[in-house]
Amino acid sequence: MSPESELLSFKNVEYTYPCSQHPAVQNLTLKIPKHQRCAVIGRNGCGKTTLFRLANGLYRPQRGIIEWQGKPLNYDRKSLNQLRQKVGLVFQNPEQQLVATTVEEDISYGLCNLGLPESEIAQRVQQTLLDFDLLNLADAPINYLSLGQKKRVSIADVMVLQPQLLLLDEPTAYLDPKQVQNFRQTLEKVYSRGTTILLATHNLDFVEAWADWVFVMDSGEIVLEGTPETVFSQSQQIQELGLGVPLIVTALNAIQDELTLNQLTPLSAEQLQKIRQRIRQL
Amino acid sequence: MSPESELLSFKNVEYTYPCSQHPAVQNLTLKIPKHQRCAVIGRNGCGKTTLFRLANGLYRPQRGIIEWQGKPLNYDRKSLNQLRQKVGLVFQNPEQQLVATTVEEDISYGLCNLGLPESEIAQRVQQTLLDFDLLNLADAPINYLSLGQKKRVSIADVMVLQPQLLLLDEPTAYLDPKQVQNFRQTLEKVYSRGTTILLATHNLDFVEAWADWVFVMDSGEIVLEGTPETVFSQSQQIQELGLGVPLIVTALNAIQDELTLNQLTPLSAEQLQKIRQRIRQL
Amino acid sequence: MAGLSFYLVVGAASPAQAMHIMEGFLPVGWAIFWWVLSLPFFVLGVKSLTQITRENPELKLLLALAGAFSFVLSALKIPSVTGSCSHPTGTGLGAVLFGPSVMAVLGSLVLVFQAVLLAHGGITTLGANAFSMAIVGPWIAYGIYRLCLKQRQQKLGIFLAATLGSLATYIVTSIQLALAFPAATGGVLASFIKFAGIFALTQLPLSISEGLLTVLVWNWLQSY
Amino acid sequence: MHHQIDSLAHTNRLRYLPPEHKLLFGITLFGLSWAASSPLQFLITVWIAIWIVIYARIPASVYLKLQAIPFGFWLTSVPALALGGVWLSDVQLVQTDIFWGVTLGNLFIYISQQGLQQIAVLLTRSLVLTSCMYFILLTVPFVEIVRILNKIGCPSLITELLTLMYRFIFLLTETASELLTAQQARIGYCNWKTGIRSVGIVVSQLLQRTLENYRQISLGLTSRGFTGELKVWYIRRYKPNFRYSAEAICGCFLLFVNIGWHYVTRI
Repeated sequence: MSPESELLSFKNVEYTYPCSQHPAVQNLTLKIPKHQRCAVIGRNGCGKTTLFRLANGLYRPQRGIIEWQGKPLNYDRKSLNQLRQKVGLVFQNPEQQLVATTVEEDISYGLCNLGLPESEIAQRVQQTLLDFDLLNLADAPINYLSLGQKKRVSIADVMVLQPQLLLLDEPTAYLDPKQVQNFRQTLEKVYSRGTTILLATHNLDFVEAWADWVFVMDSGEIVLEGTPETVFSQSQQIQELGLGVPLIVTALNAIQDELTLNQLTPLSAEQLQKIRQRIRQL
Repeated sequence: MSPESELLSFKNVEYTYPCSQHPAVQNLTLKIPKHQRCAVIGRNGCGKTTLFRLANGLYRPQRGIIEWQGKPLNYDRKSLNQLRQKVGLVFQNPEQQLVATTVEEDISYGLCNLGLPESEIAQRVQQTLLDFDLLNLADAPINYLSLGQKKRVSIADVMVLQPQLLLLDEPTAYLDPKQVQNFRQTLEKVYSRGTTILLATHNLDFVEAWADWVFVMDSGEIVLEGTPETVFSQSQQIQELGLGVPLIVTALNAIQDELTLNQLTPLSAEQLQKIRQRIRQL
Repeated sequence: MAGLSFYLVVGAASPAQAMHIMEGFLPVGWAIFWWVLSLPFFVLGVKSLTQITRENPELKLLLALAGAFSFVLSALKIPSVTGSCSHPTGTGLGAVLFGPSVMAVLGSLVLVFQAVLLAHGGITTLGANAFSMAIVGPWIAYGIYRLCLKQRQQKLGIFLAATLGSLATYIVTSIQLALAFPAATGGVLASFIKFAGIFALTQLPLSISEGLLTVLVWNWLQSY
Repeated sequence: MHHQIDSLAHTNRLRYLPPEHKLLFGITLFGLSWAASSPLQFLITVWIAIWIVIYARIPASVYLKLQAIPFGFWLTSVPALALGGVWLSDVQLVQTDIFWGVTLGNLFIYISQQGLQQIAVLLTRSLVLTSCMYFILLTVPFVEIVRILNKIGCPSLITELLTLMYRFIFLLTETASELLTAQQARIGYCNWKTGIRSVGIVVSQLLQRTLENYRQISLGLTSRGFTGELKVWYIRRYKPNFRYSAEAICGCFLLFVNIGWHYVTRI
């Protein structure tokens, strides 16, 4: 990977929480490739959230370097504000990010912090409301929204700043299947505008179907990375990490085994690929 | 179904929240069969949580009857206390259920409320700690537990009262795959002791693999019920409800289609069943 | 809003236990008088808070959370020793944790929300209510706590601060009502005895409950 | 009842009238009602009820329940205002004030005429003024009141605190009600002893959540570029309505004339 194609890179980063004895991430090295759909998987407590907060400049690593497009991060207020425009972070719990009273006000909050002229704020808020299908909720009070709607607002809040990298922490938890589907459409819209996406999730089937690149984290380190195909084909290692394998991988393996057992011809690689495509479209 | 085999039944139950214009559940009729693994699925806001709270006597229906083993519920304090011993409710978010400072204290909370003699409390807490593999955490402060451990404690909290029916609201959200696996083992232990289980979840694959009986809820009503096979075979209706179909069902259908398309013999019902078994074991 | 348990049902269910002077209860002269009396405390509080938050803007969040916390606390029903239920004022704990000058602002804002969200209290009577609940109550609680701390009686201090702080609030309320409605004979004093008598029946046990509750919370805070 | 007022303020039929108009109308009514005589106060109460129940479509049952709050407070004060007591030897002093009375040992307990008058005056006044307050609370959402406060030069610290508190009140209420429900499900309120213990637990848990929330929310705000101020932008979407404005202005004018006439004739 050439350095130009890396958006954000971590080199041997270590971070320990103030009251903790053990580092939450250590020896963390990863490169987030430009314009890709990336996913981080790993057990709870493996350091995913810490990784995101380091990437957003909320925490400062005790060791190692974090670079944005090849330049190490500065931690003065001005550079941090610039970084946070480029790297948008959506928290796991939307309640912790929404502060204003109405949807429109909340979306405008980040822009007002930048001190933009009012006409530009108006124009960008309007566009974002439209993009995220929130126009009819513009004036609605945040307190009365459903969880799915709050989630949508919290993504809109961040996307209105037009970040180049969007970080999403556990975005599909508590969403129902229909909401997950809507969320995927939202994500596709964001991606199609040239935004790089990195999300953390436990939903392996989602990762299998959506991601271009997968990072596997364990005890604060990246232990495996690659395309979903390569990562999930290491089923033994993945199992040992306590992660399990996407159901679809299991299913296709089971079918192959069953066919072999019945002395039928197993499916060809090409056929498997077709089946996979078919399932993803559903 | 004979009346003796029903644990809890709802007949045309309607409940509207104080501040709401629309009923959260209406015309709700269902029977929870004894000693079965039951699951409720449905979109967010379809009334699952309300159903659970009605079953636990936390809300009183404005219309309709709820019966425990054929007898209508009474809403005086004494009967409610008895009901709540028989019907244990585990909340969606363990953070909001755990109340004491240490695991042991938290498990004893319900028993202390019953005013049992100290020796019995001690004995039952010990047994529960043992059953749920929490002995080495007995003295641990709740705040420092992992999410999976908190979930385990929240189930132990309720199971210490030895309920006949265990209700679990969205128990797998935010759990990682390994934690989900552990949770299933815990659930199996509870079930093997003769407890009937009813859980609400968005994880359709979990339902497909685990449940004996599935209720599908929509806008406060039960719209479909049956074994997972029958329910998920109604794929069109399920899709229309915004629920999606378990991935495994989709996968097997896709394979059949692909095989037919390539003019190969599709798999027999027997073979499909075998594949399903195989996947569930993984 | 779904999910609100009936445990938080307040107001209409227990009008007899309303703890603030309702809208329209005070004649215009007295309403203005209490506004004028409370305003300097409020303004001083705002001034000192503006100073503090300018240096440390994130404190605004903490203050707002503290205010929200005491609002929710005041909407909580606590079982009273007489068997009925009522609502804690939270002034004691607030005064000990944040100091009385901050409480003058936070307490007043909490009163605004109690009027807006629960219809407890009112707009014209806000001055009078702020004086009893956000000014006198916290100062008395704080003073008592300090006094007991000097005697190295922290637990007792917490208990007395919460109990007497809450009681002081009701006594001031009684005085306010007595001043507005002096009895035909015996004047203000007779009227005060009557109002205080009515409040004492419901509020004395409640104040003791609140004292006990605050000690429980304090113990927990210490162990955490 | 909790937060019901707030949710109605967002859904009522007068929501899209300019909030300044509604506020001005409410405040004018406050002033006029205070000056008005009891019968007129009663008339104004009815007029506001029409605005609230018919124009704003607030359910009548809800509005009646809200009106029960001042009524209940009034009821509790009735004994204090109406009853008086003197030593038997002093009965002469209050002779003119006695409406009805009994002797209890050395004490004479009586119903005071002045007290009864006060009670009557108080009833209409508290009803009409609470009605004025309810008109504002039920038709103007809180956020709009804060925006107006901001415009008329209220210190930004106050408006920011109000905005943040409003949001956090909902957050903590949700947590508190979840905790209470969970305790109830585990039989936490079966007698006074368990009850006070359970509430103690809720309060301390709530305090802990509050601190935890503080940490998370301050991170959340920082990640969105918190600069120390809470500035937001919004569009005004209000439409004045001629018919409502006309009724409000004419009504207030008539009241003003009537009250003014009343005072003039008294002089």
